[in-house]
Amino acid sequence: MPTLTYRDALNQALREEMARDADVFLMGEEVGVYQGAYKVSRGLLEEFGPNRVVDTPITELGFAGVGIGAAMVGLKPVIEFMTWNFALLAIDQIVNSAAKLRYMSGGQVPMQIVFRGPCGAALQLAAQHSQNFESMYANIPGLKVVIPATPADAKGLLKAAIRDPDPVVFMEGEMLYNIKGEVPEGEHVVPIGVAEVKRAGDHVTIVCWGKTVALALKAADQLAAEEISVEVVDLRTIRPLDVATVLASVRKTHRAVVAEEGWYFAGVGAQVVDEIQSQAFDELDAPVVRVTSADVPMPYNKHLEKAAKVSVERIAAAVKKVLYLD
Amino acid sequence: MPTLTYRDALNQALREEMARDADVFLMGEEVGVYQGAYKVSRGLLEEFGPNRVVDTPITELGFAGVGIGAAMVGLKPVIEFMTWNFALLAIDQIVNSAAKLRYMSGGQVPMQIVFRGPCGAALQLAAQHSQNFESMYANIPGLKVVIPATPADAKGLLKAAIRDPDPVVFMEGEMLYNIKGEVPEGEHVVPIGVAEVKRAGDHVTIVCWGKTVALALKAADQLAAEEISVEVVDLRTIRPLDVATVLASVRKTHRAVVAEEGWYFAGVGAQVVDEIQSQAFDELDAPVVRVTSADVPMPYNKHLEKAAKVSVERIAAAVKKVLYLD
Amino acid sequence: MATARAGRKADTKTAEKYRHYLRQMLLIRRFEEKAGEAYSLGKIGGFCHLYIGQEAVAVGTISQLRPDDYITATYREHGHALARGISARAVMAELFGKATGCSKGKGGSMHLFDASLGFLGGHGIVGGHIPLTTGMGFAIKYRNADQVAICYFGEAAINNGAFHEAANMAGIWKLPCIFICENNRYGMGTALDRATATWNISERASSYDMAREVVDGQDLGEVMAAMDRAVVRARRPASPTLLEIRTYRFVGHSMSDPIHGHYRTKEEVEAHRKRDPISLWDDKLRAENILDDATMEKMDAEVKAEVQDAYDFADQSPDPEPAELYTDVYAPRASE
Amino acid sequence: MATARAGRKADTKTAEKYRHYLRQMLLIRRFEEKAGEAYSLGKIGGFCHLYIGQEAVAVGTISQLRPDDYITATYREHGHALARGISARAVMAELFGKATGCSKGKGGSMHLFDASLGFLGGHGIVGGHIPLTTGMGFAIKYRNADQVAICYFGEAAINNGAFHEAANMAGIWKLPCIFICENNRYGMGTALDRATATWNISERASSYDMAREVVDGQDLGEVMAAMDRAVVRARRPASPTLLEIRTYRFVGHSMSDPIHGHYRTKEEVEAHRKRDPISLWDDKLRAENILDDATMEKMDAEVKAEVQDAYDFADQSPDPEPAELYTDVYAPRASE
Ligand SMILES: Cc1ncc(C[n+]2csc(CCOP(=O)(O)OP(=O)(O)O)c2C)c(N)n1
Ligand SMILES: Cc1ncc(C[n+]2csc(CCOP(=O)(O)OP(=O)(O)O)c2C)c(N)n1
Ligand SMILES: [Mg+2]
Ligand SMILES: [Mg+2]
Repeated sequence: MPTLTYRDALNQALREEMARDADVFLMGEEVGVYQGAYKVSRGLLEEFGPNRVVDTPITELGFAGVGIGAAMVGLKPVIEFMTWNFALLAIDQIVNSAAKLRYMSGGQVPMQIVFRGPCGAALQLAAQHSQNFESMYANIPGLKVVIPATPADAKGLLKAAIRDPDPVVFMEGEMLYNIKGEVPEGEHVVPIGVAEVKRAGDHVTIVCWGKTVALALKAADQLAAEEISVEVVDLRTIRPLDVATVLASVRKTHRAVVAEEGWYFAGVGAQVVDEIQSQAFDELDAPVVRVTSADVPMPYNKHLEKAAKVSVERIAAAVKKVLYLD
Repeated sequence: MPTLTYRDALNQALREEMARDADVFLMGEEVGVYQGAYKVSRGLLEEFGPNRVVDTPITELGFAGVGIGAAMVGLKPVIEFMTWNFALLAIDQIVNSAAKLRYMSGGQVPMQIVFRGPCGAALQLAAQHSQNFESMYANIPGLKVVIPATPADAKGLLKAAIRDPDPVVFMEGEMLYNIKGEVPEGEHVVPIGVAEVKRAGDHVTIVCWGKTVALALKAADQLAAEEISVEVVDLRTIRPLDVATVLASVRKTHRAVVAEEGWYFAGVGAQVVDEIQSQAFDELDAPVVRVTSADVPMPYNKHLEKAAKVSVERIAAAVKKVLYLD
Repeated sequence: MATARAGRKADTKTAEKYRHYLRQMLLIRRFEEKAGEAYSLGKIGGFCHLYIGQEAVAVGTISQLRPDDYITATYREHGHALARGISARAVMAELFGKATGCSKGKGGSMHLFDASLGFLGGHGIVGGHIPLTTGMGFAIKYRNADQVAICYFGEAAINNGAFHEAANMAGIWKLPCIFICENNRYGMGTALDRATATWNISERASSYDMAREVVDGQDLGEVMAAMDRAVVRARRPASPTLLEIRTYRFVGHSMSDPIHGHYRTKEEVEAHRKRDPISLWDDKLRAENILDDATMEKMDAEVKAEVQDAYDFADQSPDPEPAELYTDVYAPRASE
Repeated sequence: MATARAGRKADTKTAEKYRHYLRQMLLIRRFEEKAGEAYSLGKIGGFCHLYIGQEAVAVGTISQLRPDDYITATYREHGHALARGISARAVMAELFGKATGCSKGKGGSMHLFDASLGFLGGHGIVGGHIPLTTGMGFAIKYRNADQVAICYFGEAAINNGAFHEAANMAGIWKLPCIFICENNRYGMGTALDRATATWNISERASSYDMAREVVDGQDLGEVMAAMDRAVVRARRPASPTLLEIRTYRFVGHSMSDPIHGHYRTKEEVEAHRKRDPISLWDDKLRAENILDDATMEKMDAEVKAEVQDAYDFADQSPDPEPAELYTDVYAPRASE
């Protein structure tokens, strides 16, 4: 199987889906001439032309709305936000138009659209450029929310998102674009709404997604040396949440840690905790422990930033805490 | 003590604070000549003049930003959103400017500002006009989030919010404007960050806020007839959350229901569940049960709408469930 | 497009069309009066924004469209829905929240839809549908088709960033969009000049390299003529237009707003009522000798019956099944 | 405000001022070169947007302000911060993320602040600070004061709804705001005409009843003169202005963007480099006989030393205390 970066896996998914379906187009800032701010769309303008790879003005509200309008009449837009931080300007269109038009119209209006772009902190980009918003979008009925952690899932989930008849919020990790992994060629579609056990284990379940998956796997490696066997569940889709896979794991390990890049208050992790406690209360041998980013706007200074972020150490410590080993 | 509506209690708070501090002004759509879309600002234009009661164009992003800019140079704006539904257009300014400027500037920039307006569903206003967003704002460090349930709290919390040196997201219940209650005259300030036990009880704790408080109290009344003693904790402030009061109650009752008007996924209720399970795990005799609105965009039809909303019956049923009486 | 001019006798086909437009305006008027009544009786809930006084805008503009063109509007869209040909029954039933409504009772007054007629809502966030329409224009160009996408919005919406961002894209990409600003002088209780820095709204088009026109919205003929020109520009090769159509709402902003009060005087409303679009058109048709008392009486009776029938239909229609609460949130799965 | 004109000999005070402006531009240039170096060495992280080529805009406009006026800018604001008088040490230390930085190391390159100088950021969301500045203008009017609030933004930001909404309010309320659009022809890799429907950006002011001017941003004298006129309009009785200042960035969008490549050619950049604002001003001063080789050499040496000192200061400064992670999220409590 070829080894690709996460970036190129996304690029491959876009290229294949655009070749497969003439109704799919890509729109956003710098996706064309500039080849993408993060080069996810490299080469697509040359391959598909300016009608299907559309550079926009810096008007997130406007071009999100343009995409939604095009979806209302049957096109299948992929709207790239340069980062999800800027998409707050467009959230009205995503929440009030994309998520609701099918319902308000009594089922008449199609809404096959993907909103995608990088989320979360990279390195020293400071407060306005280092945010996770999956909990906001996942709160909204009418949306689906997907966050791939590996190159293979990046390709497979983006292909699924583009083919999905509903609006999909697709969040990529800016720090993941360069990671490499094996990616199946051609028709590789990872179903939306299905989590994956990325590592099997017996003592503790770590529920994670996006950037925390690699951290959790590393923590699991370290802990293995201390004879602690960790199961790592990558949610992959946040909404609809694959509760069954989470519960199956917790019923086996009886202990859970949730590791999330975002802020703690009403984060996705809180929902995961609620699902576990409400459906597997008697299976739990300890309260679920959450690991999140520090509850502050992200500072610029690199040491402060590092301290604010979720780390392998903090995840490992949480595992020990849930095992009462701390 | 005089009896006032929730609306007039808010009006009184605004009037008193504007009289008390010349830096406080009110800005928003229809707050002046029209006397407020929901008449919360009735009479203020006449009393304080157009410099301090400012009608704006329909530009939520713009006038939220104008308020934030004024706060950056020391004024204390109260920004009215006609409803919080429309504030999604302004959320970028609230999250990326108001919540972060103090931090990004290393503490140099003041941000004494209140954003307020009605939230949640009224009657048959359909999907775009019937939403709760407290979980979105409460996710953000740098913001405070306040939701009063009674006329007295409406007055006391609004006064506290206006005097608070930080940005406060203040959500009013559109369906609460007409409710009546005793409201202390003059200096009545309810501290931010302090929950209140609105009814004492022994068997189950209901955690609630805003519109669900009255429903919870009614449910408690009904259940009392069945010899079920319910304690009702009104959070009043969502962020910072008064975890101590919640835990104290749960340590007494050992069972909890969380009743929230918003959607379930990563709602505020999920956070409350997490606080309880992580800090009072061994005190719980049953998993915490949540009651939320149906996970759909709000339908227009009145029967469907009623079915979608949290009700006394659904709360009472949750109490029985948590007591294993169902 | 010829407009009705006094003195000249229109040919039979034109005369018929002109009478049809009169009938459409009358239908909207009577429909809205009935809706107001039904609202007072509690048959209609929520917000309800009537279109009385502005009928010539919807009828005049929509008369120039093809069946495959796309339309979006605001929450004040009963008139546009009727002008586009959604039946009075389906619209009234939607206002009543019934399963037979054009949005199955889930949308209500502010969210009327009929995708088969290209009538794509009824939107409640001021300005929000302007980018959507621009996206429909984009889709038309993408498909190399020659439809037109139009949207209606109030003069207050022109201050919203959504208009500006969308208009700029329509301008750069030369999209087949017509932006119809119904300038009825007030956004709720805020007069135009208190919210908008320049009085001549249509000039904002010049920021976006877009054609513009100011139109007398009480004069159906003028509206049709200006819209015809805009449609010609939009069809192919495409280019967008901003039409500022000056009109007036004879009623309150919504059912909870009195006709006059804090923000406008009775005198002002009375003065504007003198330029009722229906009587102006009625006058023109009579001057052209294509309308007489008998025809008019018959038409009014028909329209009233149609509206009463719609009311009865709506009243007797069933509510949506309880299970409908959970449908249409997502697309039905392939197996369904 | 007089601008430097060839042949006429300026008085001593003016001559001194003019040389000071040259020094400021030179300081910015050398500072930015050093910042670029430090970035390559990994001393500066994150995004870093240099101002090389645009120096006359910041220096020329800020020269016309009073110390109590308010200023906001984008992420490309090192030059404005220096022109306003934040020390090179404090700016460089902020770029290094140090506790001695003007934002205590928490803001970084994109978020420079010095409230004591009315320098209110450094903002990272395109267009986001335009309403903020409008709010400062509102506050000035509210207090019946005669300050001025100005903001800088790129030509790409003019398409964002935030500009439009803010400009409209500044127009209705006649606020003392100056909106300075630094038109450097590109928003990242997107050329002006691919993103903006009309070429003449300043014309957008006419939608908001706002004065406007197009200014040659490479000519410090022109910039000062236009800004002087704008400040006069803004002081009292207040009215806003949109200044479109045409300039060019000689470097990439940020440190990760090459100077030329996908979106512009080497030839284009070379051609623009010929109108370097520093050499143009240097030429003028020499033509006026108020600058000679010796002065210039001395000035450059001083500036280089100042920048090196800033670098050393930044390099040797301590990082913020770990506890700083949690301060400044909220206001310190009264007891603190
Ligand atoms: C973004 C947003 N802000 C506020 C409102 C509340 N609102 C509904 S209609 C309206 C006035 C709109 O006026 P105009 O655009 O002139 O249209 P008209 O009602 O006159 O037809 C307002 C403020 C809204 N629906 N959306
Ligand atoms: C709302 C938003 N969208 C996108 C970005 C990413 N971005 C940063 S700078 C920039 C280009 C801005 O160009 P312009 O306004 O002309 O200013 P310049 O960089 O040329 O000074 C973009 C797209 C952002 N910071 N904010
Ligand atoms: Mg209007
Ligand atoms: Mg630029």
